[in-house]
Amino acid sequence: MSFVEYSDFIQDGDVAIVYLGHESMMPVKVQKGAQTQTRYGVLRHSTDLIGRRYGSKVTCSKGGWVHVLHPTPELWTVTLPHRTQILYTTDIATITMMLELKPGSVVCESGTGSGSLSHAILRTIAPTGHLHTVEFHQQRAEKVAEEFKEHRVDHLVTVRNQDVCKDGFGVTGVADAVFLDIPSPWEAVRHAKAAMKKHGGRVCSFSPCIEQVQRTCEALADQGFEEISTIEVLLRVHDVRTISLPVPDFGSDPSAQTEPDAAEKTAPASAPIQDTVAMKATVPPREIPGHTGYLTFATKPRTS
Amino acid sequence: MSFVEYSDFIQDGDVAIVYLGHESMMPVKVQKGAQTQTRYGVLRHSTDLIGRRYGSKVTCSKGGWVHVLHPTPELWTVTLPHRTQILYTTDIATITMMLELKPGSVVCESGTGSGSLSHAILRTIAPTGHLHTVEFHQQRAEKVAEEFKEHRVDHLVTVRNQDVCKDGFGVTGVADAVFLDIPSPWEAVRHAKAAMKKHGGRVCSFSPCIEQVQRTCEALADQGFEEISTIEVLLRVHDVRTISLPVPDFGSDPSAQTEPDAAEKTAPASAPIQDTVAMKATVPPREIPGHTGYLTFATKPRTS
Amino acid sequence: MADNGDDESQYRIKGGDYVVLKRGEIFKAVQIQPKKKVIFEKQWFFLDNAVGHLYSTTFEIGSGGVLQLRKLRDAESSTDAKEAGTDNRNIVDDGKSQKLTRDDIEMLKEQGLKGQEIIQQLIDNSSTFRDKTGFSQDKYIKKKKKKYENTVTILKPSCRILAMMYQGREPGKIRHLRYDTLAQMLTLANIHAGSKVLVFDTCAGLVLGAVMERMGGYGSVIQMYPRGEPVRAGVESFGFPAHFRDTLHGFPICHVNALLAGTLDTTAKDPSAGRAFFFLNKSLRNRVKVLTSCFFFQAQEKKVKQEEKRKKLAAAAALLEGRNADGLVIASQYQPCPVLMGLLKFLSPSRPFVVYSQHKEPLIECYTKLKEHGGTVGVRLTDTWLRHYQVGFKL
Amino acid sequence: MADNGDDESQYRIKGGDYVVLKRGEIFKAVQIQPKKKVIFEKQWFFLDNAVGHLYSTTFEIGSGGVLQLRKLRDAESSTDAKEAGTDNRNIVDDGKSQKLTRDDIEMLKEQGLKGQEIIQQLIDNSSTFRDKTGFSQDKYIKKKKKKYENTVTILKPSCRILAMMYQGREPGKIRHLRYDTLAQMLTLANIHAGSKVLVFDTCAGLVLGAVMERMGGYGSVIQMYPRGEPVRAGVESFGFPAHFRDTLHGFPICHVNALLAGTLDTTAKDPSAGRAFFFLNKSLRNRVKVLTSCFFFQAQEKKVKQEEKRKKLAAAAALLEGRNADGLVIASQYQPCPVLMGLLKFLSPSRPFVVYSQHKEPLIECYTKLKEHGGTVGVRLTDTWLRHYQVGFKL
Repeated sequence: MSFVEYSDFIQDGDVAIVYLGHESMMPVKVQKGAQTQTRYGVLRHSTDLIGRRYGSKVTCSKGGWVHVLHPTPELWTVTLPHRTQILYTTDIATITMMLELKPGSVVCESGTGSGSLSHAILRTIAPTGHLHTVEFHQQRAEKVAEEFKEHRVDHLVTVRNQDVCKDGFGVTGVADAVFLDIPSPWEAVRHAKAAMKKHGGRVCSFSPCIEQVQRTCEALADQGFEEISTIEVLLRVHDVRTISLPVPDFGSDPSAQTEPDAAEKTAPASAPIQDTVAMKATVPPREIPGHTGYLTFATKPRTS
Repeated sequence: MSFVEYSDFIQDGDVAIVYLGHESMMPVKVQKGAQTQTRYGVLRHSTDLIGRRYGSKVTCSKGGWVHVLHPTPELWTVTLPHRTQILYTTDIATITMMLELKPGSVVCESGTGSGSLSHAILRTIAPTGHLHTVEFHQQRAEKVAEEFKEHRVDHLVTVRNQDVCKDGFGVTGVADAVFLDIPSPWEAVRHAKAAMKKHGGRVCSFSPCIEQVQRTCEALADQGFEEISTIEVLLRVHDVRTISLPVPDFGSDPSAQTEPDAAEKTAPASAPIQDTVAMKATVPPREIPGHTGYLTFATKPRTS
Repeated sequence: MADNGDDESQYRIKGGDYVVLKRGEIFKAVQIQPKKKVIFEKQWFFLDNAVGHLYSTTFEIGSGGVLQLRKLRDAESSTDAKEAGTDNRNIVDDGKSQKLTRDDIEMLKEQGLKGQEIIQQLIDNSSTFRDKTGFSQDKYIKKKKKKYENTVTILKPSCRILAMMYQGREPGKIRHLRYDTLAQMLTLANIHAGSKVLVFDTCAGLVLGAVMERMGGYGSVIQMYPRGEPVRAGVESFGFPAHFRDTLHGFPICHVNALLAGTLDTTAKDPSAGRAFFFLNKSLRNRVKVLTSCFFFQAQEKKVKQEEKRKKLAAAAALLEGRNADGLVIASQYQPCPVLMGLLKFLSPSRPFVVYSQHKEPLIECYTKLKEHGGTVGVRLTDTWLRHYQVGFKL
Repeated sequence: MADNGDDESQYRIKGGDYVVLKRGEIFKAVQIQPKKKVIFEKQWFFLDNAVGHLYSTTFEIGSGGVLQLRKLRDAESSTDAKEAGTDNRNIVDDGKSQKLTRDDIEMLKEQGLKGQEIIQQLIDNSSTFRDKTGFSQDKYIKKKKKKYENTVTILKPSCRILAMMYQGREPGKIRHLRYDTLAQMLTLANIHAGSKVLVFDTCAGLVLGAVMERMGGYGSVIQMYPRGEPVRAGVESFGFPAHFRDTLHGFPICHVNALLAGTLDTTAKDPSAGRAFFFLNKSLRNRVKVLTSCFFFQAQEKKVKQEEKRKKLAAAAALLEGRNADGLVIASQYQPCPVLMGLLKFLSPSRPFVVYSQHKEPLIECYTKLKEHGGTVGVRLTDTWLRHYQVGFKL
């Protein structure tokens, strides 16, 4: 297992995703002899996990069963331990395409946060790209570096613990793309520019408030970035259900000629039968999906 | 006919809406002896319109037919002559509810523009409310006053041709609600406050750009307005169609045992028949519905 | 047109008024009743002290659930001038930054400290607050405020407020009808004073109330209701003046076919037996007596009320008989297609109608049927998308 | 890791390159061919002069359709310092404010004036421009610019650009797949280098190309295609290096059942007759000869090509036989349920798949079937909502 390469079988040292049920998953570090407690009982790693195929249905001690899934950046995003607000897959997918990431891309990112986006970037730029990620919070930088190792993607990433607004990304003229998720992205725009290739590239800044977006757009324009564009992407999940709709009873229709007996049968007068029709429908999200942030994209043109 | 009261029959002097087809309508001033040219031929007012019931299907000279509808503010919004950008029904409906308009409300509005919102306000505040509408463009102010007369709502409205930012609404302490659709709403906020009842009321400002919204929000907060909230409402029209989906052909299934004759019938080998399934579906709007503007609402608290 | 005479009485809270309690974004509709304990946001209090005050006044909940006028101060700026860090880099989220324990906080509450004061205590005892950025500080205060503040604002009800209240508190009761959708419906149905509007509302009566508000007591509203009694809880909450009631009529839809056939007998003693009566009348005359006498026993004690009901039904039937309604609004969990096709017959030509369903799929069916059936123009299936924007946070 | 050696050659436009033309928000994919007339936005020109220049260069279209390097100047600020009115109150829209007639403008064009110069002429001859507000002036310039400017920028193709191009130019060809949706699909299917991905794409090959871009020439992509030849126009436009082709395989879905049954004969001379052959082989042996000889005549002249095709089919079949694909992406106008159920069999356990349809209704069917069928977890029906924000307009 690695976050950039599939394996068929679970091995000692892997990180596996235990799927307990709809929207209920947990990551498990697979270790010989170890045990993991789930709501369906204990999972014994040596017997229940190691050597089995990813995707297997595994019976826990209490008789309940779980599925053990191969990790992906997307499963990691929904199961990772939060140390900060994180980016979710809807935004990540958009960022990946709009930054034109692909195998071989060199990317700079700050802040690393809980590493949700970092894993997705690494998946896309492997096996020949590199991620330079800058996190000013020391504890977080150390933790995420440890996770990169466990997920076997550490050869693709350099974690720096510094202040991107003051110290930049620690590299110059190498990046195809830069991503900013910091409180004052406008202070890092010149560093983003410096980190990028002479030929140019793409930059993205994520901010929850429109005021941050405005200052960032100004800084981007000042630094000569082009095609500055701000978007927001919201996800709607449609829950598929069988709905049951009562049918109105307008009373019997006197214009419809019926035999006395037939009428007696179809309308027993005292307790009208409540008819319903069933159909498949999607239940729209109860709330309009929540705002996460605005994504501002821009292109760095060629500089001499 | 009036824009605030239904009639059953078309009369001389009415404004009727001629419905030619889906999203194709035109307003017609009904006049004895007059004629209106449509793509289906001529409509003779005296014989084809006057005295007939609203909703009638009328045959034009070329043999095509149209429906003649009673005017409503909503039909007016989609047929009125544009002299400016106008507000559409989605925003108008939201404004009407969020300003808490109802019969008897006194409302101030600026600019009047082409009168799209004004008609909807008048419909809702009749028969006992009043609209004070301020338009700085003289030609427009005159034109809209003329239309109010034709639509028999002029007793409910006062049109003023002045600069709302400089001269205000021309009334003090009377309004339950104020609506602003001007380039610099923040300059009119103090006038809005002055026009409103001592007890308080609701205000709305419409602006296409977020920068305008910010300055307006600042001005509203400075003037002591409360519950300041900015929203945007977008309409999606779902086109209902019968769609036809081709069914994939994976080749015959050798595991399914068939008689030679039956096989020959169902699969004539050379030209595989393309099977399709049909179902009712809605075609989502091709483009994400367009941004019209942001609606900023606020409450004026009691002032002494 | 001027605010002459300053008739303040309409703005004052009176005993018996239907009002809406508000805290932050939370609303609750209640009636002002003497010594009636009200529970709102896990706190209980009495509304007696609110009587005589102006609507939109904010009160603090004192000990013993007594409302007191909130001291005038700007709630937003009351927390002492903040000292803010430039970023959150040094903040380690170890759960140890707050020195006050839960027990400490409970003690402060028992000492009678107000929400505002408790929040200040929390700030003073937070080891990280000063290091947080201004943005994080604001977020912190807002969060704590929500938890510890004990104020309540009393509002005059309106369609806007009640629609937002239902959406937040009991969306299931109003079939998940959002307020932006309700706004569209009222406008697209051209609801206005002086018209005759049919309403089929199983959304707690919210839609019915909204229609009545827009009609301002002019014209007539006929609630077409399925089985049993019409649902009108939502209408109560609007606190309409008494005369609005005269414009509201009810008609049980199980009589619709009889009415259309001209065989509805509103002289029947018990209109709720109308359907059975009519039906049996035609085809099972020998069973009629049994059934009507059966109904009769129940009806004895309610004779006066029944007579009133009969009159009301007759009045509603008279309004419907002309089949000349000006508007039709349907909002329910019922299959929309038959409801619409059944009630459309009562609408005048060239009049708008609007049908709401929580689900798109049954409306596709409805749309298709309308197109097949003919006789309507401008039919559209739409939804709206409402976005809130947080604007004005200064960096 | 550093940008060593400054290998500029990869950034230079070469003859034969697939490129994307851009003006404003309009894109068009073309190949650079000598003396080939290209039509873009109602103008024709030749791309020959672009060869050797760097990608992302903007050219002006000169007389005779010759591209010239645009003089360096800031396009945005090039219109003379504007004098703006404070509002539009004095502007009467009588259609008489522009003194230049259409003929005048045509004459200016013939005199060889550039777009920028024509716009300046229009401004100079507008009686109302100076009275317009800054906002209105900007709008005016933008509108005129769109109409009269004759520049074109040449871009290196990418998934982002091609997805936006198709969405704008030919949405029907890509089954109205929006770029934000494509972005979700590529991520949710965990497309990455080194994996084996099945693609069922009747969206002009755009999805196939996007998958290939994300795989960077590592691993294998098997295009599962219905009847006839696979659609790959979109793939061409990506202008992938030649070795990417080695990772792309095609397999006609009409062979799927045979493959699953182990009866697919890839040694047949003509694989496009494979289905008929196999089928008849089992049940109608007497007709086989007629049919195969019929195919044979056609096949004669294409013998070499057919042999190549046969080998390719065999290679694709070999990849599929293990039923161990790492990803499955379906994007087509076909009924998604049978396509998915048919191709799901080739996926390894614990691997993601994604199905796109323009319509929600067929996906409801698909979702329901998957739930009934079992064997999948985490199935969700979603769509995304993309909003653009105009930010940064200074008041």
